Amino acid sequence: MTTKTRLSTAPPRLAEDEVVLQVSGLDVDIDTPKGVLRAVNDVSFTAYSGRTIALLGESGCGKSMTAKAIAGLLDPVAHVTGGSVTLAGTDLAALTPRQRLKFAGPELGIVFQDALTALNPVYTVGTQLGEAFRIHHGLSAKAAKAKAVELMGHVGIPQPETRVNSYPHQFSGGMRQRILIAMAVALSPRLLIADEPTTALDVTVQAQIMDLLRSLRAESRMAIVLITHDLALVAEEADTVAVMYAGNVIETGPVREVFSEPHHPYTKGLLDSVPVGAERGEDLTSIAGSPPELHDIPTGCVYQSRCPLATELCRAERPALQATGDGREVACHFWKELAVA
Amino acid sequence: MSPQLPDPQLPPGGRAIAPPSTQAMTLNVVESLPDKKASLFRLLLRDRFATAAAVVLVLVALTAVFGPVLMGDLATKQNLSATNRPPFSLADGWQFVLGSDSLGRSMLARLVVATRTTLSVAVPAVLISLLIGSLWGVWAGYHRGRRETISMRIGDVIMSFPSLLLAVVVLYVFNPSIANIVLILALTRIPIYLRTARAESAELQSRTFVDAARTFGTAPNAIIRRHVIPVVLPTMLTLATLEFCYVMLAESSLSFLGIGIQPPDVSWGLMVAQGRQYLQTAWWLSLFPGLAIVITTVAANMLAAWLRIATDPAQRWRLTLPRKRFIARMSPKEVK
Amino acid sequence: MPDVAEAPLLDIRGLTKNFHVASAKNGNNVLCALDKIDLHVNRGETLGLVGESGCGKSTLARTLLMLERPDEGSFAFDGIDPFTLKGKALLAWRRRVQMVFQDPFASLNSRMTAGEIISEPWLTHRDLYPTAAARTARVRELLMLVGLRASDAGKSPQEFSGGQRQRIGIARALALGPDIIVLDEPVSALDLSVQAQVLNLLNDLQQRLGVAYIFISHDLSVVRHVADRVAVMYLGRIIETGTAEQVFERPRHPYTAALMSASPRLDAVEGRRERIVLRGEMPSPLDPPSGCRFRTRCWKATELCATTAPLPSSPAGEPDHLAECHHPMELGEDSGRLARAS
Amino acid sequence: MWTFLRRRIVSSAVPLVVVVLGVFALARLTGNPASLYLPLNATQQMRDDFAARNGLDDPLWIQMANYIGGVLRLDFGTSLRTGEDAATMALRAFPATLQLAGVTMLLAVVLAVIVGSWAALKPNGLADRVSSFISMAAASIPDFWLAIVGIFVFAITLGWLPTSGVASGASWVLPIATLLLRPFGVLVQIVRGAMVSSLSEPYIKLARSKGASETRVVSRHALRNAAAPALTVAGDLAVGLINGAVVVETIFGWPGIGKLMIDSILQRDFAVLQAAVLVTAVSIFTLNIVIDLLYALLDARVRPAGSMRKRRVHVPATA
Amino acid sequence: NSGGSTGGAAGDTLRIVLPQEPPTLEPCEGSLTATGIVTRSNITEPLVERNPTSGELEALLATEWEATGENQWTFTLRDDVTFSDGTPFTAASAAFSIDRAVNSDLGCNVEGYVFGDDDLVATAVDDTTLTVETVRPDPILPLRLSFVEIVPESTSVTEKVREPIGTGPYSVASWETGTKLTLDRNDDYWGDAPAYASAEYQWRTEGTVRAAMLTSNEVDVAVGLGPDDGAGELGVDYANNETVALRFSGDIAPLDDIRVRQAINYAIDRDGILGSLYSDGTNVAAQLIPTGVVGFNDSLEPWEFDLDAAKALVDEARADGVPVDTEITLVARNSLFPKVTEVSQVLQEQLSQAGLTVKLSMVDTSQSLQYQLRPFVLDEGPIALLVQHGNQAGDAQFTVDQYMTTDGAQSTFGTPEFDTMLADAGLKSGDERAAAYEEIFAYQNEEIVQFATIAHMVGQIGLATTVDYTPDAATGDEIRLADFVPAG
Ligand SMILES: Nc1ncnc2c1ncn2[C@@H]1O[C@H](COP(=O)(O)OP(=O)(O)OP(=O)(O)O)[C@@H](O)[C@H]1O
Ligand SMILES: Nc1ncnc2c1ncn2[C@@H]1O[C@H](COP(=O)(O)OP(=O)(O)OP(=O)(O)O)[C@@H](O)[C@H]1O
Ligand SMILES: [Mg+2]
Ligand SMILES: [Mg+2]
Ligand code: NI
Repeated sequence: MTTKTRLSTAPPRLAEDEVVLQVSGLDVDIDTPKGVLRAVNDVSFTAYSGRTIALLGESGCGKSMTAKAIAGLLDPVAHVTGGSVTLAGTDLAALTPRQRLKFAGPELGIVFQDALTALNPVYTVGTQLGEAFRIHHGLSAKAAKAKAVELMGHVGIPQPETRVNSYPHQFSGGMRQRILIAMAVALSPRLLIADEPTTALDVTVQAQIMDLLRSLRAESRMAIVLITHDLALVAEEADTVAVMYAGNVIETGPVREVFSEPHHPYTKGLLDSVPVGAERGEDLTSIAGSPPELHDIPTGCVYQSRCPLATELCRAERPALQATGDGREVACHFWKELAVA
Repeated sequence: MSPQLPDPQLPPGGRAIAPPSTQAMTLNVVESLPDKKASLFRLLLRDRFATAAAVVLVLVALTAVFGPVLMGDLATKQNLSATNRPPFSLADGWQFVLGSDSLGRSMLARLVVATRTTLSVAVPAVLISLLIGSLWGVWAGYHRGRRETISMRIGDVIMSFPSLLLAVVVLYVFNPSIANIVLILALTRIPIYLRTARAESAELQSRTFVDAARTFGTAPNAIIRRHVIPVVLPTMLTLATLEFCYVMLAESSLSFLGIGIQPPDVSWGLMVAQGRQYLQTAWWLSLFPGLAIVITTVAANMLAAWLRIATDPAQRWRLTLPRKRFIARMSPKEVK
Repeated sequence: MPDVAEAPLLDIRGLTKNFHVASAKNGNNVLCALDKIDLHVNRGETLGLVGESGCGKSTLARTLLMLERPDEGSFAFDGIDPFTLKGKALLAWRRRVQMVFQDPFASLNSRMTAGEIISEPWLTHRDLYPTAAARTARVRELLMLVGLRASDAGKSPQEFSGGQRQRIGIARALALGPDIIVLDEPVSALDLSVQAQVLNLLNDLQQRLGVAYIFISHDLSVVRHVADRVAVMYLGRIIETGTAEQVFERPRHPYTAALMSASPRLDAVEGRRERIVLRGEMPSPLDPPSGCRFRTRCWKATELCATTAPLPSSPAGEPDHLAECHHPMELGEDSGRLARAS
Repeated sequence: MWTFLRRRIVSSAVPLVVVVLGVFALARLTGNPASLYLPLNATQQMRDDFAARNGLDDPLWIQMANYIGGVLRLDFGTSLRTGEDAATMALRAFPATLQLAGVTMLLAVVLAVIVGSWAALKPNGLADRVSSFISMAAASIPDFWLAIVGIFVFAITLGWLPTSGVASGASWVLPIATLLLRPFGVLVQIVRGAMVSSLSEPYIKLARSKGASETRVVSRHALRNAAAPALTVAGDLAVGLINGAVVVETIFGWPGIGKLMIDSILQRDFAVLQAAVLVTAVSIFTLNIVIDLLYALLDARVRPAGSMRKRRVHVPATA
Repeated sequence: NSGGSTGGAAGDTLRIVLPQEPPTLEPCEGSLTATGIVTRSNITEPLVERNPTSGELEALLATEWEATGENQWTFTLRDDVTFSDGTPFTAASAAFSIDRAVNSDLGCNVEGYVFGDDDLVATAVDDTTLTVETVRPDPILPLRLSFVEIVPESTSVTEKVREPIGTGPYSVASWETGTKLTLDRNDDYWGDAPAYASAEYQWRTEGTVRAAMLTSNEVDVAVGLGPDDGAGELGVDYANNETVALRFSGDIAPLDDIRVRQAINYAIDRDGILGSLYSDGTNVAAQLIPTGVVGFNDSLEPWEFDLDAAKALVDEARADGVPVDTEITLVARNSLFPKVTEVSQVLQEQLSQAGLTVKLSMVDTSQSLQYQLRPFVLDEGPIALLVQHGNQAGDAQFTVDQYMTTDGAQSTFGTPEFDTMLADAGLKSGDERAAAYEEIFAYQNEEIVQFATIAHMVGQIGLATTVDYTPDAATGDEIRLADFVPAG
């Protein structure tokens, strides 16, 4: 058994920042034909109002699973088996389904990873955008549509008055993605979870969307959990970062510090893989090997099979997250050695 | 915990693409084949309802194959002094445990013998229309365009054709043999499969993985075989079980109108049709064959439903969970 | 660098592809997804193709694979127009040109295992690996090449994450040993480390076997890294081509410049930088602007742009650096020298 | 939309002609009606006269040409049996069938949607198993048996309903209940299957993320997407009712077109049969077109002009 | 227990359910059961009428009739009769009606069934006197004319009429095709006014449903019930003139051998069939006509059930080279009479036990006519056709002309001697006539054996307790509304 640890030291923040989301020791299991997998293991992090926390990690490491677990929208095969999620002081696990409905929207907005197919094909985007207002504010269809027009304007869709009556298939991928973001922020939630909100978009549109999120965050002091593969985006947008590996958080801390001086060998490997600077034809640095299969996670450190520093200790004992100062934490036995290396 | 295979390491440079040894892998694949079938069977055993359904169907099939031999001529042996004996009495011997009919024949023996007739009408009829309709529909949907339009209109024609007329014509011009009844039922049900298969196939042919197959130069027929049919098949099978039920009922309606299976042949449908006159005096004459139809249909449908899930990799998980937990899991409202 | 004197492997001339769709507001129902594309790819080189979403990149890729029939124009692969091929010759051609599809979720048949997916091309090209054992062995190799496990051969696609699926697609494209692979966003779903592995693999194959790539991506830093030459598309047209260095260092079309500046940078932690944020949405391809297609979003647009479509032109000394613009960017103008090492 | 409609109607014309001519030719295969209508010891002369009077002595293709010519002049021939105008008879019988089929399908759809959605909420759950079992059992009971049992139970034993006839509203109950079972059973399976798929689509999750209640998720988001396959199958079932409510019409003395058709088949009353088939075929083609239009109404994606039915047919996934 | 029924009208409306809707009410189709049961003696009337019980002819529209020449009959008609449309009934209308039914091109069913191929000459001598001349002497012409319903001269001669005008006690009030037919009392009727002001007909194909309608008090009369239909106490049995028999295609081997035909007769367990399938009134038949018909032979005994004799005969025939193993097709028409399927199956089984190969074929009406009527189907091998014959006229000639002459419409073979016997008998009258026909039936059983007669059937009519009516032999074909009176 590993011990569950909390983020003991909060990252540096402004006085008015308050904790919006507190995830502690979250475990998510998946039922599969081969048995039960632990997709998310003992994950803890905190999101503050007006700040962005980025979740980073190899594909398949459980980022989306964490996000869905927080939103309470896991697939039927997956289920939360441990830990707690506290949103604005309320333990979400303690809520009845009915109470929980009240949270979805006004408190918590989420942009799904498979966003491009997530719009209901048979309703106009206006109807879908207005739905949140109808549900939570009891607006009339007409008023909700007016709100929808306003929102579409916010996310930069031209001629929103006419486009509200269009169906999702009549929009380009980028526009659909923006509509989904608009939907997630419609009620100015306290927390926005954005799972790869811009993967499908080219950089110019991506820039527009990030601008939008930034202004929303500033206006309504929203907390953002940003999930992405794009280190550059993290660097530009996030305040803190949590790096995940095979279902575990292995390093957290302020973006600038983590990126400039990673404490975990995986983080370091990830940063080294950035294709910047390598000349054409030259090989990029990558981390050798592949992550462990989820049904076959070794005892000890999850990263041991790929870690250049791995020793017997790593095989025997899984390192817990430990504070390394300045609001940073890392789960590695040899983070000090890494800094030296 | 399974022993971990040696990781194929891609060195940082990625240069060493030397193919690793292949022995271990070959073994692995050979192993996994029988595994697949065995696991399907094991999956079946895990689902109590599906297992029960399978058992019922196997019993029905066995009855159809061996029953008539076992019963000898008991099913046609009339005894005018022992007509309409009520069921559940052993006073007249085991043959009459389900009672006797209006000509004093053993209900049990007749039910058993009717199983074969019924199945030899329903099964070929369903199979023929399934085969023709699905292949035709898949072909039309894959190629689209004119071939599709013409096929659909032909389907419309068959559908709006009064099948009774067809029945009367065929049975009149030829004769009401089992083969002809099969022919009519098969012919008139083709459009159902045609329409369904076409719709699915038309949608599938625009999928990216079909495009991918095209880029290898795969011939349309091979694509249909490899990519379209496996996806369409479970749907068609489910449809076929609904149709199985329909065909049995249609056969009994033909009997009701006097143009179905002809005595002394006997089918469940015919038994229900003829027993209806005795509903007030001898309810068992029509109730037992009716029950046989219902039970067979329900079992076939349950098994098809199960098969549909079991062969769909995206759904299979539903079958692999322990039941109690599974039900708890299904709640969409679930939070934790 | 490839031998310039040699005839290009792929030569696209005036390729046009229209889609017929439900009528738009102006009654036009012809969507011009590709508008007279001229482009070439040399042997063993990588052509990067970038552009806004919906500008026609995938359509171009699909047309090159003969999944769409062009309305006008033609392309020659090794001097042959594949649309004239039939039977054996067509099969042989198919073997030489392969594609990795953009959507890793849709391009794999969920009812097949990874192994079956990768070995599927050999069912058509039976001569390649005639025995089951040979196929199995090769599947293993390919899986390991793209950084998956040999044991993954028996899994079905939904047991993989998005990135892993993308790699199965790449392994499948490699199965026939093609001369050119069209890669449609092959790494967008991958994390950096895996992305690096895949890019290295592609690079390595190119080095050893001389495979050419058309590499479609919106991640400019990746394109910068892999491409020899880059083509920038906007609304169905190639608006700028040139070597990677020319396009990235000295973009001439304002759109290219905006693209470069919008790309996020790892060094941004140091502080926000200026960037050109384009206003407005991409115009509808059903109703493209007159004259220069970019003029509705261009900060340099003039009367001229609205009336006359610009012709490709190249600056002195860089004859291959073509751009379609009346007012090309000058050197030193704020284009943000992007995607370069800090 | 109008182009689509026009094209569909035009493309239905040829099949319609094929149906009618097919019926025409097939009917004549069933033998000469003369002996049914002539005295028992009719002479050859009388038979010839009969054939000449009813145009049965020409070669088949001339008979067909004459018939088509007649149809174009709105002359559908005269019934051998009753001496009435065939078209009048068909048109008189059709509304009865249409009402019966209409009410039955409406009820079947509504009930199936309720039960099917309910079952789909927890696939493999108890409700699902039970409803699946019941609906399949319902769909596999022979209708004539059910009809007679229904009469015994509800008309004779309980005395709640009239046995048959069209006298009052109450006499609708038994025929409809009898006809209802199969469409209901099949549709439950279809709706449930489509709802299970629909409920696992990403847009359901999106709706939940907006705080939509379970009712809203099911009724607004899942159901509308599940409607297309249900519509397809409902169409097929309705076709079955229009063409084949024979048994129920026979038992309950419902003066519908199914009964008319079977009577005219058995009585070799060709003109009436042809007129009846023409009426049902036209209504079936119309039904198919209406269904196509409904698709477009339900789902904007299939709205493009001229496109054929695009949606997939989901056939049930039960477990 | 009267849910949904129109109970309130029960007092003055007689509600009847028939097995099928009359296709038309055309009077000249009166010999079709479906039509005649409504039309005859209700809407229209003939000149004379046969009393089904006594067999005597009774006056109706004609008061007197006599043979006034070798080939001529003269009728004296009533002068106080008007049609329901107000036109008076005269000899001219009678002549018109005879002409219309017998001589026209309408193809009326009575034409062939009742009258041979020869035309009649009907002449109105004055308003109340009618003469009818035949080509050949016809001793039973008045009986034949009892099938001709009288219609006014305004009736079309080129088309059949659906709703006729007649002189009967009722006239058509409304006909909702497919649903119900209502007749109203004809207030100008010349005879006694019937008890019910109106009659309402409905029709249901299923016997069980008809019985159910009766028991649930939706109708007062249910026609054509079977023994198991469930009418219970309300079902009244009556001998209905119908005789069931097997008719052999005696011109096709092996049925062309009399021993085989006799063997079949021996093989049938008539008592067993009737005992297990039918109610008590049904009688084993020894001839094609039931008692009460002129020519019925009292002394004929039914064939014994003697399987050994049957087998012996078959073996004997086989020994003589008769192909007794040829498959014989037993053809039966669906719903010819109640439990026809059961009877057919029993017959098939019993014939097989005699050592014959028998296939059963159930066919629809149109198909069965191919087997039943000349020209017969030739290429289907030996055929044993299950027929039901009802002699509505009460004279054996109607039976034998059809079923026994060499070229009779429903007869497969005969012999020249037999034909002569038949022709002679037809010319006789009175007791001589009866004796001649009795002889004929005995002869057929001994020398011809075209038939294996099985049973004289009983019909069942369901009567509500509120209705008083005594069915007679004609009830299956003709239900006289005037005979119904409210019970008690
Ligand atoms: N239905 C499932 N059955 C089995 N395993 C699953 C299922 N869904 C997800 N997983 C596994 O759960 C793990 C976590 O998945 P998740 O989607 O959270 O990854 P991710 O970090 O979002 O990856 P990516 O960046 O590729 O989106 C993956 O390894 C995946 O294989
Ligand atoms: N089958 C089709 N029918 C109609 N229009 C189409 C079709 N396929 C593509 N288009 C249109 O053609 C244009 C180009 O599409 P394409 O998929 O090539 O874009 P892309 O450059 O690949 O975009 P992305 O980066 O989002 O993948 C788009 O406007 C698209 O809507
Ligand atoms: Mg993810
Ligand atoms: Mg694309
Ligand atoms: Ni633990």
